[in-house]
This record gives sequence, structure tokens and C-alpha cells, in this order.
Amino acid sequence: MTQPAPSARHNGPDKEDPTGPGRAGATAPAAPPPVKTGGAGPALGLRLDVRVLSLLGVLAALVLVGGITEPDAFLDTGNLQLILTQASVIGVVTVGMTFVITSGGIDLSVGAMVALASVWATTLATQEYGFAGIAFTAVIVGVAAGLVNGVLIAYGGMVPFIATLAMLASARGLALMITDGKTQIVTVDSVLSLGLPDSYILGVPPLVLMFAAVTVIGWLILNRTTFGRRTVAVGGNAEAARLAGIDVRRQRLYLYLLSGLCCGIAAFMLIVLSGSGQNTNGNLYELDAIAAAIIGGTLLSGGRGTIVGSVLGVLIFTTITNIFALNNLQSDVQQIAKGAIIVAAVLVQRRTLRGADT
Amino acid sequence: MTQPAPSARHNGPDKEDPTGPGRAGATAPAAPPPVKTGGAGPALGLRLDVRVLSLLGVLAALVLVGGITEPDAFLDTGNLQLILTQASVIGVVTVGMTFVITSGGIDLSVGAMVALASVWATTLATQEYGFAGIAFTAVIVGVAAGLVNGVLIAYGGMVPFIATLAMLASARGLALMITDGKTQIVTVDSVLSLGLPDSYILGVPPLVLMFAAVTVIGWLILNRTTFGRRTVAVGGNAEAARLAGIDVRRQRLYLYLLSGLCCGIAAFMLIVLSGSGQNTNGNLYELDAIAAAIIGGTLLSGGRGTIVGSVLGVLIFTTITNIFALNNLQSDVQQIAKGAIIVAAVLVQRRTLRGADT
Amino acid sequence: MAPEPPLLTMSGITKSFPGVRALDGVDLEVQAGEVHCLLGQNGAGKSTLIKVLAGAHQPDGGEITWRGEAVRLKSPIAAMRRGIATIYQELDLVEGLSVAENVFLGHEPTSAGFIVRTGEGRSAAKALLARLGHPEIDPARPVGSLSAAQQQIVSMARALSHDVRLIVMDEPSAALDPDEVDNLFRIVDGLTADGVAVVYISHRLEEIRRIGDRVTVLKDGRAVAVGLPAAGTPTRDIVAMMTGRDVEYVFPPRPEETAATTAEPVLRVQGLSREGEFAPVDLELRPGEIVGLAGLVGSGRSEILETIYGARRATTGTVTVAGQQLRNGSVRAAVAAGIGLAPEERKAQALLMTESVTRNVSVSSLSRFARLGWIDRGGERRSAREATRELSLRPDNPDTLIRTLSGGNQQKAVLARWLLRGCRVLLLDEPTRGVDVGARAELYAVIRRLADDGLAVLLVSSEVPEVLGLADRVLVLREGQVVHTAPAQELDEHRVLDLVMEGSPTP
Amino acid sequence: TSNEPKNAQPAGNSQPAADDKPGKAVTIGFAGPQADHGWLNAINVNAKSRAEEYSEVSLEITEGSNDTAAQIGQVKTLINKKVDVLVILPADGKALTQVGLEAMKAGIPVVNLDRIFASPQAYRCWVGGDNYGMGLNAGHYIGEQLKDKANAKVVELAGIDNLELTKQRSQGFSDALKNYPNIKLVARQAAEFTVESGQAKMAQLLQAQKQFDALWNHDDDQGVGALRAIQQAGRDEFIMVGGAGAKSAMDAIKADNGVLKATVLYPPTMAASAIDLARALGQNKGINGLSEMEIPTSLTLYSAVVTKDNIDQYLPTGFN
Ligand SMILES: Nc1ncnc2c1ncn2[C@@H]1O[C@H](COP(=O)(O)OP(=O)(O)OP(=O)(O)O)[C@@H](O)[C@H]1O
Ligand SMILES: Nc1ncnc2c1ncn2[C@@H]1O[C@H](COP(=O)(O)OP(=O)(O)OP(=O)(O)O)[C@@H](O)[C@H]1O
Ligand SMILES: [Mg+2]
Ligand SMILES: [Mg+2]
Repeated sequence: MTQPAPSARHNGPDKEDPTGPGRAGATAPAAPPPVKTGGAGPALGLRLDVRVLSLLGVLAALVLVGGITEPDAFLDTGNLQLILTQASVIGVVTVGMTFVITSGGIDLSVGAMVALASVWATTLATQEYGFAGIAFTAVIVGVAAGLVNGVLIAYGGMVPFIATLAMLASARGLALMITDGKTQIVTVDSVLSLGLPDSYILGVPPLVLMFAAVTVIGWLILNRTTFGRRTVAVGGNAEAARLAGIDVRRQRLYLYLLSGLCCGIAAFMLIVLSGSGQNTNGNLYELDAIAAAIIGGTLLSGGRGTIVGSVLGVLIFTTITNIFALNNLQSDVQQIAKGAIIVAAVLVQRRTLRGADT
Repeated sequence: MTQPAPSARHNGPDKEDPTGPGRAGATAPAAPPPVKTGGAGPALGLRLDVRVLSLLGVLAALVLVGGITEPDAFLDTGNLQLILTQASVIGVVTVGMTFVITSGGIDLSVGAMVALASVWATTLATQEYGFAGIAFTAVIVGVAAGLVNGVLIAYGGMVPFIATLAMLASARGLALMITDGKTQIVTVDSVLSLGLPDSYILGVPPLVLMFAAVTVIGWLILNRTTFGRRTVAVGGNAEAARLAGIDVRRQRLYLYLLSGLCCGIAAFMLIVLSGSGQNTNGNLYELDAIAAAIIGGTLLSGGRGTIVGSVLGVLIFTTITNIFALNNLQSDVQQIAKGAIIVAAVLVQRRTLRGADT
Repeated sequence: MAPEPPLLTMSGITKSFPGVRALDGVDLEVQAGEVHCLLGQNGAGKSTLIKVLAGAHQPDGGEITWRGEAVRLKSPIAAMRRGIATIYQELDLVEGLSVAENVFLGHEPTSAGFIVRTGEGRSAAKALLARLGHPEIDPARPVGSLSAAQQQIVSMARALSHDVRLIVMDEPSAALDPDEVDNLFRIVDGLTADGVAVVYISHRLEEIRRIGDRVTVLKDGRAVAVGLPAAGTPTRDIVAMMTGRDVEYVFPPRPEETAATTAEPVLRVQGLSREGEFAPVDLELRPGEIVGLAGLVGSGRSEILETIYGARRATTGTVTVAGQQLRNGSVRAAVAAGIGLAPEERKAQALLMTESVTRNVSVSSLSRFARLGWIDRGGERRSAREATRELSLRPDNPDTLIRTLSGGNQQKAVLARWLLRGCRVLLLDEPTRGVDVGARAELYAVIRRLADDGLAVLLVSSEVPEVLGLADRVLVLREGQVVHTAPAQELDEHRVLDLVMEGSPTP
Repeated sequence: TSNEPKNAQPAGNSQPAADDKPGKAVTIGFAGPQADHGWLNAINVNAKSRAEEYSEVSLEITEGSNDTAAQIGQVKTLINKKVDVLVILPADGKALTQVGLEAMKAGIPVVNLDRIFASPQAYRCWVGGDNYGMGLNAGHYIGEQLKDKANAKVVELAGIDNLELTKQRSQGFSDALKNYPNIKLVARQAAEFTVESGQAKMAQLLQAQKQFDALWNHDDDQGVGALRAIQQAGRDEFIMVGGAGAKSAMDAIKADNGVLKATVLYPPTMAASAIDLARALGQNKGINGLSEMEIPTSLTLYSAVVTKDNIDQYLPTGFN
């Protein structure tokens, strides 16, 4: 028997807000909310842990499957390095996306920005400036594209979905124009060597270290700084944030800029990883990043974001892909299974959270 | 001086739902919403007209551009038939999507459902049953996939974004499995001939007629039936709808089913158009359909939907593509321009609406 | 008294929204250390005026003088910097953030300008909450898990977290219990003693008497009276200024001989309970009878109503309407059996804000106007109009957008919804919250008339006089338990308050 | 070939297949998939530069698209524009059969490039590569290299599984390997013709297969990523055979300093040939070097295996 939603009530006096119930009504689910927030407050910390634990549980289940089906190939250092490396690029993008979603926005252009930054940074002209030239260009192009998104959304008043969709089209077009469809091979040794085992630090690939650094910094920003506080506030209740004196528009601008920055960093990492820049890079990153963030526990409607959850989400997806490949599953089966696993993971998670609640 | 945005407050219940269907916040614009609906009520009708007019204005501008740049090729019957035919398939999908978005949901799986339905309906086994077999299978497969979406979202409590993303992966995988990557040729003459000029009715291709029929029926359902009324109510304030005695979950189930139905019809139309079924069909239809609906004036956060607007949105996109093709623009330039045109169209529209508001 | 220069002068303030002239040349003058009350009907422009003062709205015209100096308040920050803090009518808290985070939102204590010092924020918030008499609120708790009253305290703590000279309070008492209101007034007294001025907005006129120094009355965006003495002006005059007419601020008479005493109960609730929310409740409602539920905020009254209605699933017990037992946890079963609910949160739980009055009224009876799903829009509009006319909803135009109506009229639309549906039992949760005096009197009359027409009404209200004045029978609730049942005539306010608070832990 | 322009040399054999004397003006409509890939870009370059060589030929190129419905629209646009001849490289051959038919019915001869239409009535002439043959040749080459090795293991990095051509290549490959019972195909993963996916999938394959003897990679573009993954894994115990014939791959074969030992051609010069054929059709001419009066209906290109031995012959055809 499904239980009707205990109509969680909004504890406020009469809302005479002329702009109406806005998006909240749209988000009220017909089904019972898995996390009730009524009752004891201090449980919040615990609840977040429960969510993280449930994600870790899903991950553990995957590791178990991997270990059983392919004990030799799955459970070794090389594969761990591989999974983490594969997770790095999309992981960095997801950290930026988590901020944007937490603020109640969305960024569909991340994949296109990665593509644009990666091809711009690998043109012959840029490569002349060596390592610094490539790294700098990738980051700057990402930031610039993010800035355009931010201005359109924060000051142009465009819906994030449409503004970043337009950026998706334009950035991919520009990337294609720059490369003419050709793969731009990197010839700068210092960049190339960063992706090779020689430069692993204590067995950890530099790309993984970069991912870790972005994660830690992202976590600190979201949880320990005014910027993070404001991001949550804007996503939770933009009007309240405005009345509290937060410059909501500027905050939004910064957030899309941050997402662009992450894409720039990810583009550089992808250049290192693949030794090249190509306009098809970052294909469908937008869906992957959003999915990882949501699975991780960030609310698509804004107001709650978790970097740890997002990173776990990315790791879950990467591990799934890894296990599929190790087991030599073909594309069709992989896709069908992926859909089924997503559904199963979410439903299991819902159950866990509900269980933890009582 | 720009006035700070009275950004939509959420005063809905269930803010804390971690998996609730709420992507809505994602769309809360930084600046005032394009249509302010505060103020006098009777103006509502007028304002909707203003929106439609502004879309017609954009379309007229495009026609002007097309007519000037390629007077011979653009302004002839063949081209008009072409534009409308091109708009038909994605148009039908967009009508279904409009319902889903109006209810505060989203359906990322439309393209994949079109692919799945189109390949299932064109297997050798199905083709043996001729026209009816193909048409029936396409529709049934679409409905079945929509049903799965609906159950997962309405009764499984999954976030629409994630549930339909999982369906996207699975349906594409299944389509690939069915075809083994091969394109399935249609050999049923009655189906093939429907796409040929011989069967045009008074110069109107049958596919365009089907599109028109779906549009009209969709408009009637949204604006004249209890089903449409409930869709808007669920999207506007799901909790209020529930407390008013609407079975919100069943409504959601029906809505995803409807979207699947539209995808099934679109799949059949695509089979007629291309004389084949292919697992790559419907690629990125989800983005196109959502973009057309939003440009048309349907609120991504739910509670307001317009079929006329959606159809105009589809026509705008199709006309842009047509003009690009007639002018021999290459992919790169075309994509860049498409992004720019979307931004320009939205900003112009916002200005028009704001002007009309005072 | 030597005429000190006023702390604040607002003169000739105008402000228009599309289609509405919310402020039409309003003057306001506030002295340091006074409690200045702002009165007016719903939609008179009170909130708009104070939003202008808070920097949240930019006025179209007029001047603001602050401590003798003409100022422009371009943003909420600009107002806060000058020492103007505001507690908004719509709680302006971010539910996902903790109490401390909300209190210091926008001016967090930081290291290096951007790293939040969480510990410092928490202890400072704790101190503020203690000063407000609520040391029990944990600064680390997410605000979304607090009760409405507690959230109000947090808003207050936020206002006090600034160095203030003027605090604006927009209907702070709407969500508070009588003893909470007493506490609020103690805080206000403390503030004014320190020379801080308070602008106080409320629809409860008795509160104005208790703490107000001077009164400004707004009507239709104009100040119709400025700086009247709060003590000396008769209530009748104030109400007349607000409404432009004489309103009998009294409860409609109870019928001499109610059918209630004789008729079969239409609603029978037996042993209904919800774990953690309320203990088993027994309750009978007869046609024509109004039963009141009195209790403190958080005593579980709304939960009882929503459980009867099927919006929450009961742990034990049954609900029977006219002899027919309802399916547990099904709103549709309740509606089908003839129960209607006017929920506590009108906007979040009842209204479709983007829709017209007609559509809001007809939403529960759609199938009545539909054949095979096809809506007879003419019939729908006519019937909706009939229902709203019966309740004299204004404006009398069924196409008006619901969001443009005043609170009282929105409430009438919700009642009209159930009137149209033709229900037998009406559950009313705080029907007059945020509703002005004039509309309140009308609502009372409407509710009584519905009962006289044979409806059974179950009424929840935090205002004890309202329960006593309107209900025939009163159930007193404490911590989820019915502790007393009596005819309304046998109770008075003190007795109810004693019952309600007896044995409850001192706040 | 006196009046052949000296500029804009396309890669490969620059010998026009058709009579090169200017004839009556011809407008050729060209519709191809989206050129977001090295090989497809080479197709466009070949078509364009060959058309530029003829003063009387003007080329109408529509924007490329990978979406069937969109590409149908583009071809219809060209039909509406009443071009003289159409060259169509469909994203999917079978799906565009209908428009091919429509064009032929409208009296516009169609040169079907590479991905073949379902009905011969839909084109006047087909020129294209041989995907099955490509897999077959790759398989035979690998088979010959490994035929003396017991229990040899082979790994396949396929292209986009969604495309029929991928299946054909895989089929040819496995058919060829059937001739060598000592060789076993131990793993196959599909990438997406992109460097990024080539790197990712190859890294997984290397992790899954700790030792193998040969790798066939369907596409040299994704091969850039595959080689990167091989480099990163520090593996070199196997030989690698590429596909399509990119310049970078040929350079590597010539240098012979890595695992890449051969690539199987799928020459983009076919686009230039298609332009020649279209021009000839538009001018009602035959083609040089054949005794036929008419243009043949079908021309299948040979998928040569390029190795260090014959690299100098093919190097000019390598595309970027
Ligand atoms: N942001 C806005 N956009 C459009 N109209 C508005 C806006 N804010 C207020 N109004 C309108 O301005 C008028 C004054 O509203 P205001 O909220 O100031 O009234 P109030 O006196 O506070 O009423 P209440 O007692 O119900 O709180 C109303 O007609 C209201 O609908
Ligand atoms: N959506 C919710 N989220 C968190 N806590 C809630 C929610 N709804 C109710 N509560 C808690 O449940 C308890 C009961 O509150 P509720 O307001 O329903 O009681 P009540 O007696 O109806 O009081 P009121 O006079 O405010 O209606 C309160 O402590 C409140 O904090
Ligand atoms: Mg107000
Ligand atoms: Mg209550």
C-alpha cells in the first residue's frame, strides 16, 4: 500500500505573495517524500550521512558485482587508477554543475564548453605557447563561455535551460569551425607526459589529483564560505536571499562562471588524457553531470547540494561503465542495463532513506 | 533602473523532497518572468495573444530573411510543404512534451521512444501485418514505454528527470538490440506511398495533416477538457490539486503515457517519411521538443502550457534550419547562428511582452 | 514633550505594479522609541510600504528622510546598513539552511572575508535566541523543521542581528499563540526602552491597544489617518477609517434551536490517531453544527483535520460520513463522501495562483460540468459565479486572477469551491489568518450561514475568541490529546488558555 | 590533362575520372552527414576541391546532419532548388531511399556516395567503400601476421554500434578470422569515432585483457585516443591495425615506432570521384579509361591494407 503524502506544511503566516506559489507547487510530489523534515532537527547531519551511506552501499554492491564477475581485472590497482581517471574529467564538470543546480539553475552547455575549450587550447597557435598556453587558454575559454551564460541568465533574464541550450549550439558550432572536424593532436611534451604513468605521484595519476583538488575546494566553497551559503540561499528561496541583502543576480552570474571554469579545467584534463583536442569532446556531458548530481542528492529544484554525493554519483556511473567493459558487454546490453541500474539504485536509495527516517 | 526581480517564492509544501519531481526551481529566472500575470485579470487573454503575436513576429522576421536571401527557393509551395513536413514529426512529440511540462514534469526519453517504436514497428515480423501492424505497433510501443515512465514517476516516486533518463538509455539500447544497428527498410507499399507526393491531399502532405490533427486535439484536450484542467492544476500547485481531490498520481501516469503515445505516432510518421526504421531515429528530440515548448511560452516549472506556442516554436526552429540549408550555411556557422538566434528571439520576445504589459 | 525630529519620515510615497496602484502618496512618520502601528485592510498597501522602507521595492515617487537626512534605499542592504531591519509578512527564511545560517544570511561572520565562522555564528545566534526567550531553539537545526512560531522567532533574531534603530514587523503575531504574543510584546517593550522604534502591522486590533503608541491607517494606497494616538482612538473609528464603513465586529448569533442537538451525526470520527502527532480522537459532527478545535500551535489540530480528510494516513481509527466508512488515507474518498477542507496554508495548499477565480472554484467539481471529459465552460462559469456571489466575493468577476484577490476573498473562493461541490462537512483550518477585520466579519457570517443551511463545520483557529464566538461546541487539545469538551457558552478565554497550557512545559 | 588547375590539390589521385574539358554548366547538390569527424571532413574537402577544379561546375552544399529526418529535409531542399545532379552521402542509406527515389522521379540523377540506398531505383550511380571488405582485409592481414602463433588473441575496437557500417566491418573481420582457427577474438567494445571515446574504451580493453596479440581499430580518428591509452598503459606486446587511412596513422606506420603496423583504407577520395561522376552525368558524358558509353551504376572501392611496405604509395591520400 502506498502511503499518501503527509502534506508537509509550510510553516508560515499567510503568504500574500503576489508572484504566487512559483515553482514549489510544481515540485510537490504526489508520492510521499522520502525524507520527512518534520521532527527532530539534529538528525540532519545523520540524514546526510544516511544518503551518503546509501550511495556508498550502491557503490559497494557494484564493486561486489565487479569483483565476482571479473576478479582479476576488476580488483587491481591499474583498474582503480583507470576508474578514477575516467571519473576525473566528468567529475570536475559535475562539481561545477552541482553549484549551478544547487542555486536552482541548470547548465546544458557544459559538454559544448569542454569541446570549445579543448579545441581552442590545442590550435597550433596556442600550442606554440606550450604548457602554460594550453592550460591558460582552456581555462579562459571556459570562463568566457560561462560568463556569457551568466550574463544572459542573470542580467538578460533568460531561462537557464534556453540560454545554456543556445550556448550548447553556438559553442559546438564554434568548436567545429575552429577544427574543421579535424582532430588536433597535442605536441607539447609537458602536457602529454602529465597523462603518462611516469608522472603518477605515489601511484596516483595527476588527473585524479586535480579532480580531488577540485572536489575538496568545491566542498569547502559550498560548505564553508559565504559564496556557498549564498548559493544555497538563492536556490532555496531566491526572494528571501534578495531580502537578506544578497545580490542574487551577481551570485547567479558567478555560478555560471564557476561552471564554465570547471569546464575549462575539465577541457585541459581531457587534453592531457587524450593527447588531443576534438570538437566532439564532452558529448552528452550535460546529461551525465546532471544525472550524477541528482543521484548524489542535489535537488534539481535548488536549495540543497552535496559535492560528496555528486562525486559518488560520478563514481557509480564510471564503475558501471567499467564493469560493463570488463565483462565485454556490447553497447545494446550496456544501455539497457544502465537504465535498469539507475532505476534500481534510485528506488533502493528511496527505501533506505525512508527506512532511516522512522 | 531595472527593478529587482520579484523572483517567484516557493511557498509550496514538500520542499524537502529529495527525489520529488521538482526540477522547477531550475527554471526560476533571475529577472522578472517574461509574462507578468500579476495585476488585472481580464488582461490574461490579451497577454497570451501578445505572446503568440510575438512568436508570429519572430516567424515573420524569419520568413523575411528567407524570402530576401533565397527568394526563389524559399517562397514556393514545395518549400512550404517541406518546412511543414519537417516540423510534423518533432511537432507531434512537442505536443506531448507540452502536456508533461505543463504538469511540472519533463520527459527526456521522447527521442529514444521514437527510436524504439520506429524499429519495433518495422521488424520483418511486424511488417507482415502490413499498414495496420506497423501503425498499431508503433503506437503501442510508445504507449508502453510511456506507461513505464509514468509508473516510475507517479507511483515509484522517481524524479522525472532521472526516470526518463533511464528510459532514454534503456529504450535506445533495446532499439539497438532489435535492429543490431541495421536500418530496417519498409516494404509495405501503403505505408511508403503515404510519404509520396501522390498522396498529398489538396497539396497537403498526409504527415502535415496528422500533425495538424494532433495539434488540434492536443489544444482541445488542454483547453477544453477536465484532463487539461487537471494537468494545469497539477503543474501549478500539486499539493493544492491533491487537496482539491484530484488524483495527482494517476494524472501524472496519464501524462507520461500521453507523451509516449505522441512518440508512437511520431515514430509512425518518421517511418512514413524515411521509409525505414532506425535505432538512431529521434536523436536529441528531447532537447528540441523542450526548447520549442519553452520558447513557445510553456513554463518549465509547470502551471502554464500553450499548444499554439509550442507549435510556433517548432515552426520557428524548422524555418531556421530551412533557411540555413537554402543558404548553404555549413554546420559550424549554422550552429553558431542558431544559438545566437535563440538568444535574440527570446530577448526580443521579453521586450515585447514587457512593453505590452504596461 | 519636546518635539524631537522624527527618526523616519516618508512622504508622498507612490508605487505602482502592473495594473495596480499599490501606494498613492503615503506619509508615515516614526519617532525613536515608539511603537507605530500600521493598519489597513488586505491590499491597502501596508506590506508594499514597508518593502519600500526596507529597500526591497523602489518607490515611483516620494521622499524618505532618515534621521533628518534625505536617503535613497536602493537595496535591502542599504536599508540594513542604516539600521532598518524588517521581519516580512511572508517568512523570508531559507528552509534548507540552519537557524544560525538564516540569522546571519548576507552578513555572516567571516575570516578573510569569505570563510564562514560557523561556530561564531552559532553562538551569536544562540545568544540572540536566548534574548528572545527561546534558548531551546538549536541554531544548528534546519529552519524547515521548525514550527511556524519558531520560524517567526528566527526572523526576529535575524532582524536583531543587525545594529538596529528601527524594526518593522509585518503581521508577526499571525502564527503565534497567545503566550507567544505576550513574549513578543515583552521583546518589543525591551526594544523601545532602548530607543529602538518599531513599526507594527497586525489585523488584530486588540494588539494595537496593548502595545501601540501611535497609529497610521492606510486605505487603498493612501494614508487616511496619520499618527493617531493608539490609546485614545475608539476601535469603531479605526475600523471605519480602514474599511470606509461601519463594521459590526461581532459574531453572528447562534440559532436558538439547532438541529445539531437532534439530528444524526453526519461525521463520526472514532479513535482516530496518528503516531507521534495526536492521540486517539473521538468526534461527532451534526448537520448545522460548528465545532471548534482550540489548542496551541503545534498541538496537532491541523493534523487532525488533514487526517480526517485523508490527506494523512491514520495510524488507528475510522472516519465515517453518513454511516459510510471512508478509506484510510484517501482524499478522494473524503471528497466523494462530501467532506471539504479549507487548509491552513491557502496559497500553498489550496489555491492555483496562476488561475482565475472560476477555475479555482470549479477544480473540485470538474466532472460535474463535463461530459466525456468535455467541459461546459459556460455552465462552469455560471455555477462558479453563483457560488462566489452567495459568499459576496469581490470583485464580482469570475475571470479575475485569484492572486489579485485580498486574503479574505481568496478564503471565500476556497469556501465557494466546497459550496459548489455541495459538501456536507467543512473542515476549516485557520480560516481568518491574515484576513482583515472587515472581511473577517463577513467570513464569520458566511460560515454561520453555511451551518444554518445544514453543513457541519469543524473549525480550527489559534484565536481563542474566534473559536468561542463562532463555534457551538469546543474541543480543547493539548499535545495531541483532547483534554476537554464543552459547549462554547460554558467557556471563556481564560479557561481555554488554562486548559490549553496546563502542565505544558514552560517555554 | 593540360587545363587542370594546379592549386587546391585534393589528397590522392588527382586524375579526374571524367572527361576534363569544360562542358555545359552543371549545378551539383551535395548532401552529407555532419562533418564532425576527420573522415567526413575529408569527404567534404575532396568534394569541394574537386568541384573547384571545374569552372562550369557549381556546388550547392547543404549543412550536414546526422539526423535522418533533417537530412531528408536537406535533400528535399536541394530538389526544390532544382539542382542538375545530386550527390548524397546519407547518414543512413536505407533511410534516405525515399528521397533518392523522389529525386530520380523528379529527373535529377543521383550519385549515391558510400552508404547505399535500399533500392537501385533511388540512384543512377553508386560509388563507395566496402565496409565488409575492410573488415575482411583487416582480418586477413592480422591472420597472416599471427598464423603461426598458437592461441593468438585478438581484440576489436569497433566504431559506433548504431551504424550499420560498424556491423559490416565487424562481420567481415570475424569472417576473415574464421580462416585462422588458432586466433580467437577475445573482446570487442564499441567506441564513437571520437578520440575521447577511443581513449576511454581502449583503456578499458587494455585493463580487461592483460595480454593479447593484435588489435583492430575501426577508425583512425578514435585510434588517436586508442594509441594514447596504449601509451598510457605502457603496452606493446601486440600489433594494431587501423581503419580509414588518416594521415596521422600513416605517419605512425611509416615511422614504425609503435604498435600501429597497418591501416585499412576507406578512401575519402571517393567524394572527388562522385563529383566527377555527377559532372559527367550532368553533361551526358562517359568517363575516361572505360570503353562504356554510359557511367557504370556501381563502383566499389578497394580497401587496401597500407603497411610500411607500401606506405609511400598511399601517404598522399592520408587525410587530416
Ligand atoms: N509585487 C507585486 N506585483 C503586483 N502587485 C502587487 C505586488 N505586491 C503587492 N501588489 C498589490 O499591491 C496592493 C497592496 O498590497 P500589499 O501587500 O501592500 O497589501 P497589504 O496591506 O500588506 O495587505 P495584507 O493585509 O493582506 O497583507 C495589492 O493590491 C497587491 O495585490
Ligand atoms: N511540513 C512540516 N515540516 C516540518 N515540521 C512540521 C511540518 N508540518 C508540521 N510540522 C510540525 O508538526 C507540529 C504540528 O504543527 P501544526 O502547525 O500542524 O500544529 P497545529 O496544532 O495545527 O498548529 P497551527 O496552529 O500552527 O496550525 C509542529 O511542531 C510543526 O513543527
Ligand atoms: Mg501585507
Ligand atoms: Mg495548524
